Amino acid sequence: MKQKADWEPKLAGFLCKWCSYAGADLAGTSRKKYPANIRIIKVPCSGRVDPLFILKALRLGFDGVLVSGCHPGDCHYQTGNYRARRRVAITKRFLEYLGVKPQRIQASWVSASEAGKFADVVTEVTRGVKEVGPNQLFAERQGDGAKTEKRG
Amino acid sequence: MTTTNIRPSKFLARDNVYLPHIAVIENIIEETPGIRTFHFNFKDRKLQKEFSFESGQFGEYSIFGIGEAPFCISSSPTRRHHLEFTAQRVGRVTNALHRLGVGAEIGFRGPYGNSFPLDFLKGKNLVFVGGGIGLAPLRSLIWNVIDNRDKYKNIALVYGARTPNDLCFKYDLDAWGKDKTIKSVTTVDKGDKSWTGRVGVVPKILEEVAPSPKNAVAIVCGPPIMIRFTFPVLEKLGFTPEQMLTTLEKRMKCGIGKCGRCNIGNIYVCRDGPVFSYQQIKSFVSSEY
Amino acid sequence: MANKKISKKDIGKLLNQWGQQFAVFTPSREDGVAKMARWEGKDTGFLGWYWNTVVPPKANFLPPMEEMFRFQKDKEGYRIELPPDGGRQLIFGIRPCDARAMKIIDANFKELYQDPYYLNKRKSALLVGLGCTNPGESCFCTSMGVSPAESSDVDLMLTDIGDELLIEPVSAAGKELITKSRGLKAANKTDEAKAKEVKKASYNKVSRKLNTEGIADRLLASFDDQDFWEKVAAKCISCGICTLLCPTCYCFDINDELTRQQGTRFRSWDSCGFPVYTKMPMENPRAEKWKRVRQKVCHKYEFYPMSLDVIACTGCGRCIRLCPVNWDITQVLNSVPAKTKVGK
Amino acid sequence: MEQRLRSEARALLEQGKVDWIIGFEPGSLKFTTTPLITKDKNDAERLVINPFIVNNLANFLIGIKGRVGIVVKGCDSRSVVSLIQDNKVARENLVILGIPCTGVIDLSKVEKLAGKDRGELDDITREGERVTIKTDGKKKEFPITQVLFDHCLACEFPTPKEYDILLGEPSPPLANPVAQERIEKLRQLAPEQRWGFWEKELSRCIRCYACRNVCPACFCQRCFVEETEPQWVFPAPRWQDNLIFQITRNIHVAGRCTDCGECERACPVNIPLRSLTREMYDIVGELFQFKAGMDKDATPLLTHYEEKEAEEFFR
Repeated sequence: MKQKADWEPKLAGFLCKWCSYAGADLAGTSRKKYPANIRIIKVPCSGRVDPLFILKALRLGFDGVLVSGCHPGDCHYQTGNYRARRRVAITKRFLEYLGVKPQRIQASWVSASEAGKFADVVTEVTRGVKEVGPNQLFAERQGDGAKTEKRG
Repeated sequence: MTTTNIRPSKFLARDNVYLPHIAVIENIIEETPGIRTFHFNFKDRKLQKEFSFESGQFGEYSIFGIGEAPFCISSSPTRRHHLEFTAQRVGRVTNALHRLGVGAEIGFRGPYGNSFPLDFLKGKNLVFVGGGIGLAPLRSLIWNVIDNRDKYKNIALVYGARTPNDLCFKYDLDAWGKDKTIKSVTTVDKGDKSWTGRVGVVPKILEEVAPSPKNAVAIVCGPPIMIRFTFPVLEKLGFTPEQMLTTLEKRMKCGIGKCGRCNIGNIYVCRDGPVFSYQQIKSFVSSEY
Repeated sequence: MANKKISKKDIGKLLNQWGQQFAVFTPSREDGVAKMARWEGKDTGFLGWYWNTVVPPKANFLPPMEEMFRFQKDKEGYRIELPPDGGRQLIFGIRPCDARAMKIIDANFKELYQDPYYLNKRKSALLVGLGCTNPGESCFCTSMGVSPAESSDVDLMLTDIGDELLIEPVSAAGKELITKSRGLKAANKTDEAKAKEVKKASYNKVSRKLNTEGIADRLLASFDDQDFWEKVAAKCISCGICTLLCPTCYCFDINDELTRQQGTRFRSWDSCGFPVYTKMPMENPRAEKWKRVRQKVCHKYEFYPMSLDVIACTGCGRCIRLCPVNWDITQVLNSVPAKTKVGK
Repeated sequence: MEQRLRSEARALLEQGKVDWIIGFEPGSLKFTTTPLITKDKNDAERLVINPFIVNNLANFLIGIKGRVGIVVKGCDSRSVVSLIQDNKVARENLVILGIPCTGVIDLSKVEKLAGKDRGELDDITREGERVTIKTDGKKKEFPITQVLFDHCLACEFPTPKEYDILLGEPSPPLANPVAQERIEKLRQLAPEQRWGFWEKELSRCIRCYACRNVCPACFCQRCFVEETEPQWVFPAPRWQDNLIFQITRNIHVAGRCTDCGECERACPVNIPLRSLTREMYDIVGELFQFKAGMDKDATPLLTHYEEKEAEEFFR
């Protein structure tokens, strides 16, 4: 499958409503520039992000996934982000082993006041996903199975 | 098990028994917060005209992209302006169904299964016992009987739900309450401030109402727990197992006795039922009904 | 019609010939898993290793997942589109047990309503049987009225007589096929005698036995014997191996899928061993494992014969061989007590 | 060892110390054993210990009522410990009969060596580090490492971690690097090739769920694949959904999986599932120094955290 020149990646961003979501909001109101590639899904805590969310996003064709929560120690529910960290870590490592490119699964700590960091993160993640190209992971096989060059 | 009452549906789409006909929802009635009745007509006018069914039969309804689920046709074959079915919001398909509005298209296959044995009921006193949404199949038969009133003797109805808010078909209950030829009793498990009717579970109220078994047939439909407690009450009142009819609910997918899941012993509820006499149920190999 | 024969080294040529008219399937072993796969014109090695396929040939007629139709919505409303008809299949090397199994499930798909997906494939297909000369340890076909190297349920029956295969036409379609096939030699008396020997020897090799005498009655009598069924079910893990891979199990599920472009309705294999199989929103008549195990056993050996006059088992032995906990149907059925009905 | 097991099991039942014994008895096919779950003290005589005791019997602890005497190998004992960690069974309701394990024989490896189906073999005998395969009256000898399951070759803790009665002398770990070769090989591939590999393997899956049902770590009453609202995975065998099922299953059993290899053995279509489970086992070991089922008082992996860990995953 040939990549179109004007292709823009689509990212799913699971943002904690207590921090990163507010950070994104602030980035918007303070006119910080960041790529419009991210579709934001508000979650009550990064600990709410089930690895299935990440998989479902990839299955639906999102080119990358960002999970963003409060800095360690700042969780509104005390420990949600610590738990998220373990889950994200094993999910990311495991998917990389299966052949998902590391750029596709990203995580960050962004507080409500870090509008600049949010914009930087989205810019970085978008750039990374652009490098690895469109998500063809779950696309139907074209012809014989040997032609897998655009996957991963 | 008798299979005399079974005949295949005549209304196949393109000779493929699994293809649904397209139907349009024309009206939606909110029976209770979780139960709605849908009025529909086939998109194909010719089919709409020719379609026929009998009380007790069911259809497989498609919400395209979500799936199929079986519901009985809750309107009467004697009132053919449109067809009706009633569904409680309990799962994937019914959740999607409850999101649909008037004008939405659904799929319909059927009618499937056997039906209430009208010939057997003719000239008899009929005792309807219903609980919750279980009134839906009974309702088809009740209107059928009312529209052929002279062929049947006395009609009694004991209907109940958990609370006054859970009563379905209140408009029908009102109409039947006004009909002098019907003895209609409505009850709730738990009343509220405005409830002035009876309070108590259906089997208990049925025992109090104590319909006579003489030349009578009881037709029971409701949640399994109600059915299980109602049969013994009827037996106590003197009804024989042949005088008790019910319609069973099972998980069905194909609706035509192929996919296997509604199998009990050598019958498939979708194909050989859903209407059974208690006599038949007692002869089932399994008590898994 | 007289019998024919063909040299084993010419089988490839024969399959290529048939391949012009049919989609030919032969046993194939991919990563150690034998199944019927599309003949690709080369490998006839299966004649050497083939015991039986892990995935039964029912998969050619009732695929593990199959499109029923697709639908699209436009301003006129929903439009339903049927998938294109597949070509005619020729299944080469089907074992007599599996051929019988096809006949058994035909009954289900024909009864009352015709199942178009299954029957269209089935009616247009030819089955070329290959006698089993080396029945496995888990096979008990002879107890189920199947002979490992003889079959009346195929179109052609092949028997290994050394360097050659004897070809016996069984059905009219089979006769027609060999009339039209090139490169077949006429079989002589010696070949036929040899084949007879092979068939007899194969029959006698099947050592596992299942006592089917009065089996339906015994099951009926023990139906409510919960202790017995709980004991039988104790080690079952409720997986779907013995049902999904059973050549006579036909249960299926129906599900819709929606993508942005269109929707599709699929049907796929399902198993009465799964708790969700019968689960309704409010209750589940077979939530307990022993009830599901009982259903599986009784459906095959009691209910199916009650309605369709045939036991839904051909003794292929897959369920025994593949079971992760060695749950053995022959042991279970041989232990069903013959006592009077309890309770009810 | 077998005799001792029988007498211990009989005594436990006779003295009323347990209601159930879960062990192995001879199977109905050659070179097989089958789980024996019994209340009858006379059944104790049927118990066996041999190189074919494949099942992880911890799987049968879920849902059983009463006190249980359970026969475990090293890996199984860790599954039991893991179930205790998850409050699925109570330690005081168990009498653990530990087998110091020396590895279990993989019949598919034997078949490959012998060039014959298991049913056609006359005998398979193990003596120490050698195995003898007898067929057609001839004997062939091989080093035991050629016929043991991969997960046995990789085993670090063949002696049960937790037991009440140990039925022999502790056995040394095999930890044979051969067992990791296939995972190493996969790691060497480019991401696209790895994904292609799993696409191909999972295309065979028929969704029998034997991998899940045979797994003691998969104890959910209702599995996510059966959820319909929302429907996470399409309930039919298609490689995309099969793969999501396997990925999620592995995430769910992370920190519970003891590399017992039962999923791979149970798979009727030979999907190399252990190449998934073992990788996850190694990931949690590397990232969180966590090994499943080592200590019954430990907190389960995903309900625990350290303040400083895995920081490299977050920007």
